[in-house]
This record gives sequence, C-alpha cells and structure tokens, in this order.
Amino acid sequence: MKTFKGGIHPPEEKQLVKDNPIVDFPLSSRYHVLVQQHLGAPAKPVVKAGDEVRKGQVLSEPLGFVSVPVHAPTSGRVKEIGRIVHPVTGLLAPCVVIDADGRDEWAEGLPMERDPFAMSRDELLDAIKTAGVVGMGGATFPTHVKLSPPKDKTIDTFIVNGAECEPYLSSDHRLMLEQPERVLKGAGVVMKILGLDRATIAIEANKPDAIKLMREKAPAEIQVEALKVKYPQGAEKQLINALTGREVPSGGLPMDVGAVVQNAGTCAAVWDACARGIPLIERITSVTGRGIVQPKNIRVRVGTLLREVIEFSGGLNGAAKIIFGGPMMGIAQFTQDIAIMKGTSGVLVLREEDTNITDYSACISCGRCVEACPMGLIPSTLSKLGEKGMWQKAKENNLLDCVECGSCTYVSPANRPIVHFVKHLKALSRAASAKK
Amino acid sequence: MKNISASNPAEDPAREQATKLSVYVSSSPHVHSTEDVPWIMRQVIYALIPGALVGVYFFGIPALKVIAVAVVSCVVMEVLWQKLTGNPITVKDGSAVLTGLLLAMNLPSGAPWWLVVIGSLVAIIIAKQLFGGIGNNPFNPALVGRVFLLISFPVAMTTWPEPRSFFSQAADATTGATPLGALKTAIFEHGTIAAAPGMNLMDPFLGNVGGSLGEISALALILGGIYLIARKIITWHIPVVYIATVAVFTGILWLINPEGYASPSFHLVAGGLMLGAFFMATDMVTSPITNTGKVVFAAGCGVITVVIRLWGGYPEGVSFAILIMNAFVPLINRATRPTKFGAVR
Amino acid sequence: MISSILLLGGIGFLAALILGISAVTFAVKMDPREKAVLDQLPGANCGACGFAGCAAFAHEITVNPEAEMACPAVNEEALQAMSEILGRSLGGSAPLIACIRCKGSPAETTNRYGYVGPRDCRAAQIVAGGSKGCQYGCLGLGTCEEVCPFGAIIMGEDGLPHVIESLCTGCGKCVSACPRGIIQLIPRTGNYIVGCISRDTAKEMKPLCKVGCIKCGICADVCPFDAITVSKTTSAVIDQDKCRRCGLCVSACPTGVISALRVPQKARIIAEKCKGCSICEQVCPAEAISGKVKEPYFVNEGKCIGCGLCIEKCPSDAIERIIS
Amino acid sequence: MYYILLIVGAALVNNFVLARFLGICPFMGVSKSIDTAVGMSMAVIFVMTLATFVTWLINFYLLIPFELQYLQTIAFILVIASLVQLVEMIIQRVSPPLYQALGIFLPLITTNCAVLGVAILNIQLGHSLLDACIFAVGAALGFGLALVIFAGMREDFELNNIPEAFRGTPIALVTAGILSLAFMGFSGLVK
Repeated sequence: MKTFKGGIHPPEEKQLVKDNPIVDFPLSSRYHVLVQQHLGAPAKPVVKAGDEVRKGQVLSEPLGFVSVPVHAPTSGRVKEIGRIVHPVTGLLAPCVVIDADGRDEWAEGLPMERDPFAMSRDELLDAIKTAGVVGMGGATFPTHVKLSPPKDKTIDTFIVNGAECEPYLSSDHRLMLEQPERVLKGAGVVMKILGLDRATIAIEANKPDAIKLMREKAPAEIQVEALKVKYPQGAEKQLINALTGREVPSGGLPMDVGAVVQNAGTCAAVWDACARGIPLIERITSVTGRGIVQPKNIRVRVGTLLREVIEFSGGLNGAAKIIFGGPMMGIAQFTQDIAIMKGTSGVLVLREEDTNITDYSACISCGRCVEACPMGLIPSTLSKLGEKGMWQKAKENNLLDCVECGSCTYVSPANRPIVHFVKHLKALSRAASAKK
Repeated sequence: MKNISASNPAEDPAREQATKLSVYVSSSPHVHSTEDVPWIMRQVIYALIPGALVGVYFFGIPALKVIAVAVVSCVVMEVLWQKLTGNPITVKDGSAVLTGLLLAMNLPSGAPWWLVVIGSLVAIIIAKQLFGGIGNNPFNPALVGRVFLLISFPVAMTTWPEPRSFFSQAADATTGATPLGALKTAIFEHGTIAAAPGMNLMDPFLGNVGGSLGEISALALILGGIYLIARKIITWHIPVVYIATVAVFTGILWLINPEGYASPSFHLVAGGLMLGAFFMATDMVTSPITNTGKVVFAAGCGVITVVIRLWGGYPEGVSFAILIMNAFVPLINRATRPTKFGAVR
Repeated sequence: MISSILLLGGIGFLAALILGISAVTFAVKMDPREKAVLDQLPGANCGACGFAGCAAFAHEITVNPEAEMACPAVNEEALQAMSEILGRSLGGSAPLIACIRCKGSPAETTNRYGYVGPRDCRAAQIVAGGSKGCQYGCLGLGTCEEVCPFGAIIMGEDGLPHVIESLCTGCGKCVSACPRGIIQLIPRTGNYIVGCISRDTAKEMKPLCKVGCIKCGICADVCPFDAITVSKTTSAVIDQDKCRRCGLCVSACPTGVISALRVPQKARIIAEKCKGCSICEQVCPAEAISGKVKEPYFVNEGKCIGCGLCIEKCPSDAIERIIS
Repeated sequence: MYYILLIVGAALVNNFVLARFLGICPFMGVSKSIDTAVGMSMAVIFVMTLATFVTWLINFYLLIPFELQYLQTIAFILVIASLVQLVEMIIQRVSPPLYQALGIFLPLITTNCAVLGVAILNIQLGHSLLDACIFAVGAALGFGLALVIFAGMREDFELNNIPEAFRGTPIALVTAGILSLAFMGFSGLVK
C-alpha cells in the first residue's frame, strides 16, 4: 500500500464516533460569526448592529485576493459587532453577533439551481470565492487561491484528500459515506477548473466502507486509492509523495510539483457553492473524545457556540482538554464561549488520562523523533535550540521545513514539546525579520 | 530557560492553578505515546538481568554485593548532587540505577566496596552531572567510571576471581585470568596463541570464565539484547555492525595467520564485546541519532576494539573503543544528517 | 662563547633580514580602519570573542556594522577609540534603566487556564495568547531574567521580575524579549513608574487583577506638574521629563499601582549660603519652606515632596538634596 | 609499516594533547567551533612539518658541528617564530583564500608548545630527517584529530544544561580529561 517515509501510529480511537450518522444541530438563538476565519488577508464587516440579515447574506467583505467573505448562518438581526475569543490565537477578535429569528430564511436568490459544468473557469472560481470556501481540513486557506495556480505552473495531478489521518476524527469519513455524490461532483468541478481529466481520491485503509462506496460511485476518471494507515498520511506533502512519489521542494508549494490537493469536505463545499450558490455556512464536525458523554457527528452552522455543541453532545465528563481539530494538530481551548469556525473539523474533549500534561525532561537523544519525522529533520536538535531560543541556528537546521505535524512530540520519551519549541523558534525568527 | 527538567507540580504555581481550573492548554499534539524515559530505562534494566544473574551464579555473594553497592551509591550520588545544587531530583527516571548496574557489570566481582563507590562517584558526578545530568553527558557514565578505575587501580581492577557454581562457593576463592588476558599473556610470552590455555568457546558463551561480573556470559547478554531490539528500545544497527566489524576484522587476520591470531568466534564470545555491543555502545545519549550514524559509530567501535585487543597494551578494548567513539558522536551526527523532505537535489 | 653569540646572532640576523624583505615584498593592502582597530585590541588572540584571533575579530567588526564589539579584554578607552574609528555610537545618551510595568503577582490575578509547556514567556504567549487572565500582564515565567546579560533582573518570590538598579545597563534586551511589552526603559533620573499597561476598563479589569490601573485619574489630578496622562483605555503614563519626583501620585493612587524606584530625596537649605531671598518659598508647591526675608529659610521635611524646584531656582546654590 | 606505526604512535598512542599534554592553549582556545578547529589543524600540520624540517637541519648542521646543543631551545624558538611569520606573510600574499582558511591561526601557533615539543622530541628520539618529518605529520594529525572532535563536542555543549560554574573552560578541561582516559586505551600499541 502506498505511503511515505517516517510517520507514527498513534491509537486511532475512531470507533468512538465513526459509526454515528451525521445529525443536524438544531437552530440556535444566537450566533457569533468570527470575521476572520481564514488564513490570509483580513475581511471587513459590512453589517452593523440592528441590521436584518438573511441566511447566506454576506457579513464581511474580503480585503484582497487571499481573503474570503463570511456569511450569515441563519436569518435574524445583528445584535452587535462584538468581540469573542478567537480559537486560533486565544485573543479577542471581532465577530458579528446575530440573534436568530427562528425563520431561517434564505437570502434572495438562494439556493439557486445551475449547472457548474456549463460555467466558465472564472465563473466557477468567482462562485467559490463568493461562497467563502476555505480548506476545511483545518488550515482554512482560501480555496479559490489554491485553484488559481500561476500560469507557469502546469498542474497534472488532483488529489481529493479523504485520508483523515488525525486520530478520533470521522467527519470526512461520514461525509464520504453519507453524501458521496457531493464529494465526487465537487471533485468534478475542481477537475474542470484545473483542466484535468482525472483525479485521485485518497482514503486511509482504516475506512474500508468508504473506500468500497467511493469505488462503486466514482466515475471512471476518478480513481480511489487506499493508503496505509499512518500519521500524517493526510498532510498535503506526504499525501502527494505517497501517491505520486514526488517531493514538494523545500519552501515550495504542491503546485511546484504539479499537484493540487483538496479536502473531501472542501470538495463538497465547492459543489454547493457552484451548483447551488450556497455559501459555506455549515460544516460536518466530529464531537468526540472520552471526555464527552455522547460522541456525535454533527452538521453545525458556523458561529454556533462551543457551549451549545457540548450540551447537545450530552455534556462533559472529566474534561481536561478541549480541542478544536484533532489531537495531533488541533488547538487547545480554554473556554467554552468560542464559536465553531469553517475550519473546525472536530471538537475533541480529552480526559486527563487520554492527554499529556506531564512535564518534559532533558532529551536523551534516542532518535525516535528522527525516525518519526516525515520531513527528514532532526527534531531533537530543534527542541534543544528552542530551549535556548537560538533561532538562527535552528534555521540552519531546517526549522522552516517543519510542518508541525507533531509526530516527533508524540514519540518523545522525554515528553519534550518539540512542536511548541518549533513554533516558538519560528515566532522568534519572524519577530527578528519584522524588526529589520 | 530555567527548570528544564521536570518541575514539581507542588512548586509550580501555574500548574497548581491548572489543577483547579480543570482545563489545560498546551501546544499540539495533545496525545502522547506511553513510552517514556523511565519505561525505557526499566526495559534496559530487565534486559540486563540475565547477564547479572549469570554473574551472581558464577561469582556468588561478592558479585551481588558489588551490584548492590554500585546501584545504591549511584542513586545516592545523584540525589546528593541534585540536592546540593538545588536541582530537581530525577532519580525516578531510573538512569542512575541503570548506570549503577552497568558499572557493576563492568567490574570484577572481587572489587572492594570503596572501589565501587569511587567508580560511582566518577560515573555519576564527573561523567554525568557536571555535564548537566541525564541527556547531556557526552560519554557513557558507567564506562568513564570503569576506565577511570582501570587506570587508577589496575591491580584491583584486574584481579579476576575464578568462576564456580553458586552452590559450591568456598571461602578460599582463587583468582585466574580472563580469556583475553590469557591470550595476551600467551602471545606476549610465547609469541603464539597456541600456548593460551583452554580456548574453548562454550565456557565464555555460557559464562564459566573469569571476567567482569556482567560480561562473562555471551548467551545471557545476547538474550537481553534481543529483548531490547524486540521491544524497539534499541535498533539492530549498533550491536550487529559492531559485532560484525569485530568478526570480519579478526576473521581476516585469523585466515592470514591462524597461529598468531585467535579465531573470530573466540573474539566474539570472550571479553566484554557482547555487553559493550548490546548495552554500552547503544546508550542513547552517547550514540549517534540517525541509523546511518549508528552504523558508522559501531564500525568505529569495532575497529578500535580489535586494534586494542590485538596490538594494544590492554587485553580488552571495548570500553576504550566506545569512549573514543562517544567523542566522535557530535561529528558523526553532523555528517549523517538525514536528507530533508523536498531537498533541492 | 663567541661561536654561540655568532650563531644565534647570525640566525637572528638572517631571520630578520628575510622577514624584513618579505614584509615589503609580500605586503598586502588592508582596510586602514581594520588595522587601526587591530591596534586597539589586546593582540592576545585569546579567542574569547568567538573569532579566530584578534585580526579576525577586527575584520568582522570593521566589515559588519551589526557585529558586537564583544572583546572582553579591551578596556573602556580602547572601546571608545574603536567606536570612533568605526564611526559607531556607544549609546552615550542619557543612561536608562529598565522598569517593570506590571504588579499583578499570581496572588493578585487570575489565570485563564493551566499552561503546559516550555517555561518561557514568549513560548507561552503563542499558545492561546498566554495563560494570565489579563492579556496585558506579566506571564511570570522569567524570560526577562533569562535574557538579561548582566543578571540585573531576578524573579522575586511574588512571581514578578525585579530590576536590580545597580546592575541594569539599560541595554533593552529584556524590553524586546518581553512578549507583553511590560518592560520600559526610563531615564535613570526618573523615579516613579505606573506598574500597569492594561487597556482594560476598570470594569473589565475587576475580575482579572486587583492591582491594575483603574484609570480613575486621581494621579493626574494630584500631580502638580501635569506629568501624568490617563484615559479610559490607557493606563496612566508618567512623562519622565515633566516628573519632578514629588511622589504625590504614589500616595494618592487607590490601587497602589504607582511605585518609586528609590526613596525621594528631600531638600535642605544650607544656612550659611542662604541669603533669605524667599524665592524658594514662592516656588515650593507643597508649602514646605518658610522663613523670614533676609534670614536663612528652612525646610519642613514632613511637608517636602522632594520635587527639587527650589534647588533649581535658588540663586545662591544654598539648597541640597538629602536622603531622609 | 614502520612509518605507519610512527604516525599512529604520534597521533594516537602518544597524542600530543591527550597523552603528552602539549599545546593545551590552542586546544582550549580554538575548539569552540568545528570550522575554526579544522583551520587550526591544517595550519598546525603545515607548520609542524616545516618547523621540524628546519630545526632538524639547524640541529645537525649548525648546533652539533659547533657543539652548541645547549642552545637548542633558544635557537629553535627563534627559528620557529621567524619561520611562522614568514610563512604567514607569504601565504597572505600568494593565496588569500588559504590565508583566510588558516593564515589567522599561524601567529597563534608561534606560541604553541607542541611545535617546539615535536622539534625537540625528534632530536631526542634520534629520528632521521624523513622520520622526523613523518613523526611531525603524525603528531600534527593527532593534534588536529583531538581538536576537531573536541570542537564537535563543545559545539554540542552550547545546547546542554551544564551547571553554571562549569560552563566554558572548566567543562572543556573535564572533557579533555575523560578523552585522555579514553586515549590511554591505545597505550602499548606502539612500543
């Protein structure tokens, strides 16, 4: 089975939630829609307190090409442009607070019916941008940017990422099982945009039902590839490497080796945006972990408070850590008063015994991190440099090639927070170059 | 940054607060493998038990005493040092116990208690704590302890009690020579290995020979080593390459001149090669970090071992070879950096 | 005897001759500044600067304007000379001192969560923005202490850093290291500092910190010199140029967030010099000076606030500072 | 074979730094980074061989004929010092890259007792001119080897948490001591 070099085998823990069908999260009375939900240039709110908004209406306009709008998740009245803790930075960030009117009325002209395959490439890209589609695996990079490679890059490979290598999470898995058409048709639209006549759907072998279903449903030009179960199989560079044998050059992007990767959930969102004009206002999220009473896969509106999601899932049970995303790359949260974002692929609640809060000790140079690193780095050296804050030397040791997948940190017997040290060094390096 | 090593939750206000808040926040990842440093150290200690048992079987109570003194004094030294310097106490990681056990296994069973204590002092304080404690020592502490003793107290360190069954320990313990020592003497006095007494392979394989109390039984050590490899504590690279280098090197010379050089099989089972290859050279802290580096390191150990054994003044070269190669580790690590993903070729 | 003298002399002469000739033949042009810098260096080639000898060090600091003149063996004079040669400033402006602008020890403040990770404020800050409830307050992990090259900052029992005045050189390393920006360099002559930079309103601050600046404005009101500014969203700031170190703000502050670096020095009139002109009495904002015209005046130490206005105005240099 | 043993003997068994304790000053001073250590080693190899060559000639063609062996030390120092200066100047002019690589270290070597040591040892051991030069190469190789491995270790020490009192030279001396112990394993290798 195809795979890459390095990587780890953490317990999958998918059984907690993988067989639970997606359930719709009921309409809330209030939504907190963060203005900035994507990587890139900021967006600016275009509504003000007291405005009536309809479901799908634009709440903020993008400032720049690498930016997307956000939309109202339901109809109602804008209470205020408030501030709420941003799940990524942990600091207060602007959000549009909407009091739902309960009617859940679509904005004018939505949803529409149109044939994406009759549209031009530019029309499709515009539809994707207007709908605010971003990478839904968690990175939240604007999708239309990823689908507009510069002219000098020839794209010959399109991969639909259904690997879902993060332990615990099953949102892509459920999506592929329950709505395979959305994924496949979305993939078709992306192929049209890229001008390709074939694509590959990559799924880790621990989802045999999804592989089987996809093989049945997929048209001839879309090939379904089973991948070895290994973390981080779903990381873009590793995925391309496993399927094509190509290595994205250091400091480069997938398009440098002619590849584009889109998450399965993003493909579904692309379909909605292009065929029905529906903006990205809801997503499928796995609410799971042993710290949650009833793990569920939910279809939830962007802007729903975490507190409500947890209540809906039966409440907490000895929670020690609440994470947006998966256990390997997700972001720990300290409050339940935060809102679900476009990139929230999972809400993971870990008990103290499932997570890791013991302190770290000196590196014993066992070399496990070197074995585990999918990027061919020496994480132990980076962690030692991190302890001393020596970012220049760390850069000589390929600091900037680290993708922060967490494999090294998972295996470190001395429990060293290597990823944290790497983030720290990168921040120091950024601060130093900002000064110049 | 201060308090690099584990800080005590009770002394750490941030942590104390955390237990009250019930929600922790840290950088990703949020899950961790169950294998930690104490677990690794325990596995190595388990793997050493067969070798130690054979030593106790053949050398009796004195061997047990040496082991006990070494382990206890190493632990005490570490605690004392960390108390005196105001650092967190880290004996719970088991590394001091392991150092003590390894040191004991590198000593003759007749070593007096004070000798063992001096060895522990050198191993723990000079070779380990002065460099910053666990993880920071460039040299294998147990070997530094042993080599220090060997050079400072050559007589006490080369008085090898004769092995005998545990159940027939007599008061008048006699002393003899190690197989390698006998070999060296034979070559030195007669110029040929033919004069070396009793060069059978079975005794050193099982352990019925003179020598350091932990090195005598190749079989027990190989069993322990296989356990370590099976548990993935160590990789095969260092032991296999080390042993293979010794075998090939001595084998070539033996084929050229069987009168002047002992057979490779003898060199493999005699002396401390198995102990060194499986337990001393594989010490994670003092061996290279990449597998390529480990191969280079082990080959170097093998060559130096044979050079010292065959042509040097000392009959045994394993300890010296590993210490010398320890010094090369930083250079090897630099030379054998893995190719990064996406490196421009 | 003769032969030995001849021999050694001969070898020496020959060597000198060869060296002399080759010094001319093989002369290499060199940046004159580099040579001048090299002349100032001790020439011991000790390697303590991290370079291979004095020449390499001289080359580096000549070529690279960013390189630190970090020769530990060079004296003040030579350092001065070197900076003149290289046209660098030694930072000769008013001496500065670092001040910690947060008084929120763990006992006075709340935490948002339990932080697990490296004990470095900068590292802690990048995980969810730091664990302290107040997003402006000191994280207390001692990074400033760690980066201070002079050991001038120590983490106190209260979990906050403290600057040791005599050791601080005002180099500013701590200022750039602090992710919260709570360390400020003030002129060494300055004495009072507001220990809070929070932009939170009093209401927002209440659950987070008991000792922050609540923006009440009392300090600005009591300040006789208009040296303090404060607004709803900025903590009080003392203009060190206007401040006359009277210390009225310290006693007026309801949360005790303003503190003194050292005890204020009060004024004393030297009776022999005083001509009894009464100017001091007129300028004193605290009515602490009294006396009769043409007779020596005296200072009421209990009332004196140590502002030093009288010292400045006295035409006959009759007033000095004392430590009370 | 004899020459190999000569080199091995001088480089490993009687390593100038680790067994004879000569040249400790540059060993400590120039072992902070591998690059400078390599440069220094190259310079030492060069100077040691050249100095040995010249001093041997001086000894056998000047000092002995005039029965002035008691002036050996002074004469050697004089010659070595001027030689090094001369070489430095020539290299600086002729080959700037080489000067960049090792020229800096040349003046340092003047005061390196290992150079004088090897010159005097060569006379004491009664080596022929060729022997003497090979011995010098071996000794310099040994010096370089010790210097480079030492520099590697010291670069790593920067990342370690060595107790404050032992940072820098103290821990370097401890390390050198342990390394010296390890190199004693080679004793008896060459008689």
